[in-house]
Amino acid sequence: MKLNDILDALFPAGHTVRVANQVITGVAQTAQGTVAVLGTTDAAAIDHAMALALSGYILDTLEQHPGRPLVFLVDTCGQALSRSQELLCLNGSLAHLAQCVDLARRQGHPSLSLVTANAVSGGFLSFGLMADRCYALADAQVRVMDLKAMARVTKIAHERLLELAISSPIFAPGAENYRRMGGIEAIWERPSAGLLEAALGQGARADERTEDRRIALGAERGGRNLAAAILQTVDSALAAA
Amino acid sequence: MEKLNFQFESVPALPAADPALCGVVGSGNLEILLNAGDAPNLCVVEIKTAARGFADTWQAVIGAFAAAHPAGGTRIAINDMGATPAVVSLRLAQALAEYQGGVQ
Amino acid sequence: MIPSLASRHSWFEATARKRIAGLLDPGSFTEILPPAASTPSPHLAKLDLPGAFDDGIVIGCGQLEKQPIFIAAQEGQFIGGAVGEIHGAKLVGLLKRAVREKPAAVLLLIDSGGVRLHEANAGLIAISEIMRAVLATRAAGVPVLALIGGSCGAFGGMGIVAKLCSAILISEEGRLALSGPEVIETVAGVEEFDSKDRALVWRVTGGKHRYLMGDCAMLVEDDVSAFRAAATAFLADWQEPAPSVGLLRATQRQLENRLTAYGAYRDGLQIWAALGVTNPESVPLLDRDSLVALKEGLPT
Amino acid sequence: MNAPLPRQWDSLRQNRGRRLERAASLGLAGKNGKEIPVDRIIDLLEAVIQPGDRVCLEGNNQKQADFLSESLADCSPERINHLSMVQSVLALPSHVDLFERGLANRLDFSFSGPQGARLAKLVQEQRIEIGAIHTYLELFGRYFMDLTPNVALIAAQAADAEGNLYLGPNTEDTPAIVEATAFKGGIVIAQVNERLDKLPRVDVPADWVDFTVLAPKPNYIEPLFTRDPAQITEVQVLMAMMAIKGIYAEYGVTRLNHGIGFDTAAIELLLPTYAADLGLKGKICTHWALNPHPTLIPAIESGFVESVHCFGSEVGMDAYISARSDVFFTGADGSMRSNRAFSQTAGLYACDMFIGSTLQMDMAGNSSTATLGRITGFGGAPNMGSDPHGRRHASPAWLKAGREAYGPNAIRGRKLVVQMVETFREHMAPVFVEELDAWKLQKSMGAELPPIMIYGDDVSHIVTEEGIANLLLCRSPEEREQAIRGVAGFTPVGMARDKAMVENLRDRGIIRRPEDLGIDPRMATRDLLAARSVKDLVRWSGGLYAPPSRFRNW
Repeated sequence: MKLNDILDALFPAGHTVRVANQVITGVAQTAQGTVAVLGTTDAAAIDHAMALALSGYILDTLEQHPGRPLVFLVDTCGQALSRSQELLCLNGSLAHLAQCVDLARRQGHPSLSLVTANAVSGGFLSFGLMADRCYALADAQVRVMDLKAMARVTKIAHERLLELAISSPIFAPGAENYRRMGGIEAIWERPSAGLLEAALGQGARADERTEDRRIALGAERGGRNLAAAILQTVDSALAAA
Repeated sequence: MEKLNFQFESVPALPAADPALCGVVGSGNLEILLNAGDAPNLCVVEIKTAARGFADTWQAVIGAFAAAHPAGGTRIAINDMGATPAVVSLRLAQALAEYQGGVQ
Repeated sequence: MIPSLASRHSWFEATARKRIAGLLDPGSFTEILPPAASTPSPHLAKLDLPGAFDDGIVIGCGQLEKQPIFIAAQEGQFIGGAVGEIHGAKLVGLLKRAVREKPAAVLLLIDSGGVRLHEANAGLIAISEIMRAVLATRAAGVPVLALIGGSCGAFGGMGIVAKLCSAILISEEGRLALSGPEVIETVAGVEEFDSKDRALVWRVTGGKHRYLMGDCAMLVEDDVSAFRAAATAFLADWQEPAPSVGLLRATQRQLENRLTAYGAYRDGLQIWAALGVTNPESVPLLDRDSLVALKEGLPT
Repeated sequence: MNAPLPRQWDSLRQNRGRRLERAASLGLAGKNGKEIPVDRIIDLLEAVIQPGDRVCLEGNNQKQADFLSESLADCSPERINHLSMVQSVLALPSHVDLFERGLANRLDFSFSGPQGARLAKLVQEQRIEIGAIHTYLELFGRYFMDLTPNVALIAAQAADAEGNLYLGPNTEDTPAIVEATAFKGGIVIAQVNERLDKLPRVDVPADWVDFTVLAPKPNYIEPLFTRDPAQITEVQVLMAMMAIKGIYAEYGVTRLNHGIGFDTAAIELLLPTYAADLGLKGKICTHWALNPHPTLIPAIESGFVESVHCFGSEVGMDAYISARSDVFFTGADGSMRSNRAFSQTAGLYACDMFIGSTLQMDMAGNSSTATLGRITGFGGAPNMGSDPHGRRHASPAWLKAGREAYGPNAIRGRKLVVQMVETFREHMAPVFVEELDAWKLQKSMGAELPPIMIYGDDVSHIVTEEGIANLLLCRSPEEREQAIRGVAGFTPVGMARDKAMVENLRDRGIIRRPEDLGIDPRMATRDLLAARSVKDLVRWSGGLYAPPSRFRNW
């Protein structure tokens, strides 16, 4: 699906968005008022410049439009793979971006992200998964690594991984697996203004925004059962510094 | 992975309050967790190992350990990533010594 | 023999448990979820792999120079210190507790390649949870320090987590980056990054480079007691700032300037020369003290 | 009766003259410094090498005449074929290419390393005929007997305008090769890394050299003797403690050679710590035939070591060696002079002990590094790991071993030949076996002998994590077998031991366990190592040691 079609479907009331170097920045109109729209497109491999463009736009919004909701559109194949990027500490720029999204939350900007096509590892971590809630379109690809590459790295046969992928959501690519594990709030059949407005409305509850509920959600949905119990045990363990 | 269970008769170890852990699960290494067991003359062992087909070797290595050391009244849990018998024997000795507070 | 060499206790070589034991005040550490109370990851068992009782991370409470401290140490020898479901949840749980109990600091002894592929989805989500939890802890006024100097360094998601901490203390042996050189080599070719050229790997990702560039606050000798001294010294001078747009603006400007100035370079040698180091080739062989002195003498 | 035809007594010289004329007719007279343009090297080789020639291609476990090897492999098989190669090592892909491309069909060598599998395949396809797998000294010896090269292709560091050669610290095999070739009508061609007006020293005089060519890049040198202390295990530390206390101290071993590997590296790194604590400084390990192992630096710096003569150099050690000229053999120019033939001779005759590792050992103590599907060979271990019956000078270690082996009235001593192995290698492959793979390999190679590295009757001691077996004290083949089984741990052959007999051997001190030596295995930690990383070695060297990039983590 083309970016403009997605934008038209999400924001029928209008949007002014600019795409430069695969980075989306702009605003759109919704029932809740003006929202900032930002993200990446065409399976961007996030590099320093992209991360800084996004974080700069977030900081502008924080300074100029207190409280304005942030809507992230996620289409990233991960991080840029190059020596010059690593030389300047790419993880640092991604961390800076994540920190800006986090600060927005603390300063009362509701945020949500929508995976429109691809969401992979570092790129996904730096903003998509930092939003209050993350949604994904039904045909979106969400993963850390494809199974063939995973087979190579883990030295487990590809066939065996394919077989296990059916019964276990724990490592196999797919938005639905992430939903069951609490990482993705919900899957949308298609981009829809109604779903977006409902999601933005939900985001108004402040307590839910500051509290990361994904572990509890993963347990409720039966996709991630161990983490919640661990969290509980750690919380109640008798230990004092 | 293969799961193995053994038990050996052994002279009772000095009972200890705390379990002891030795080693790390890494290539050619293993971790050994030594807990207090139920029967004072038995050393009960549960092994999970990445290397299949060495049950006889495990039995011999731990049997020799239980014969040479007071390891009765213990429960030993092992997670192994292909440690050689030399490493296994060394870790067992280290774990038992730590369990008994340095006494071998 | 050289006594200083005999008595060193290498951080690089030590296990997670030995690092904690040497870092905190003797006998002060209490482990949360100790091995005897834990079960190895069932996800690994499904893939026919033995797990570790602690799932490759030791967490708990203790004291550093009598100050109450929360601490977590990843075990690099166990599947590259990678983050799986249990591993991640232990770290998230510790950080959540820190928000409530407000110890003097949380120390993260990072030694990790990032997400554990065997439980990749859980690992990725867990890293995201750790990222938010680190920032929540800092927002609660509790400093979070990353200590990096293990054989796996801090890569992938844990590289991002490290950069979210209040500060990073790193040894020369430590590495900090996003993608591992092997991954870049596999995807982009050996000409882009020869992962077997270890001197190059360290010039791009190693502790000295990160320290010279200001990505890490302190460069520490590869020694457990040196890390202890560094963490103590850092915390004595540190007041955790409240998160603010002003701080992030300053970082934004700094990162943008840096990208403009050095974005085209491909080797630490080029950047060090541009930073004003007169003899960049000598940097990899300088000892820790000389390098710190060199940085202090650089034009700013 | 017809008078016999007059025999021509200088055919080699005349033949040599014709080869040089052929080269000259192509404009390859090698006038200035005997220099040949690099782009004419194939013309030169095709002019001076004849079908059926015996060609020595220099190369060993470190220095390689790699450019000449690649150039020879690029020659036309129509012009050059049926070559009989004599070379220490078959290590480079181009070495095997010679046979695959039909230039050569016979090989006499010492060992093959990484090309072992390709070599085995060629042998099975009968595309290569192996004369023999030699030890270094044997092969060098045959250069002067029946395997004298017609053409030698060698590697040198530098040539001057006259064609004199400087070989640098990695002198290695060159003197032996050049001497044999140049004085028996052969042709010597050298690839050089640089041309200098004035050489630091002359290692090969110009009139022993016919042609020099400036190689496009410096000849490859493998950092073969660099062992990262970070990879030494606790079990290796334990075995090193046993070796030091149970053998080095017991016999007062002062003159020795160490094989390559982490087992012996552990011993080197325990000298300044564990051995020093035992009061052994000055009493053991003073004189060595050894490559400059970086792991020996702490022992040298601690004053354990008086002298080291080297087979070759080691990458990154040159500045350190130059600065320690009391210890190493160095020229007036300051750089080291190595010489494999002389160091091997020292290892064979002048050492009291050899200690090394192996991949397999049988119940007679025969050991081999040959495994199925790979032809590897031996290098120098069999020379050093054998008891030379020609030795006549005495030393305390040699005499003590001789009395243990032959009784109190022995008329000769005995070299200590020690094999040090963990009972299992990685992936749980047992080192101790009923039958060596070498026997199967012999069949598949159609060889006359199995490739045994060290013969059992040369072995004096075996060290494993389970203990030390002193084979000198065994009085029958049965005792020997049980002594070996008695330290073979939990390998199948170890578990098949006769327990009563093993206990008897232990009572007699033939088998000694760690506790018999007063060693607690739990004390065997890496903390005992004088250096635990390559960086520690750099520190010990005062910054003089410059490890290759791949060994650095800084």
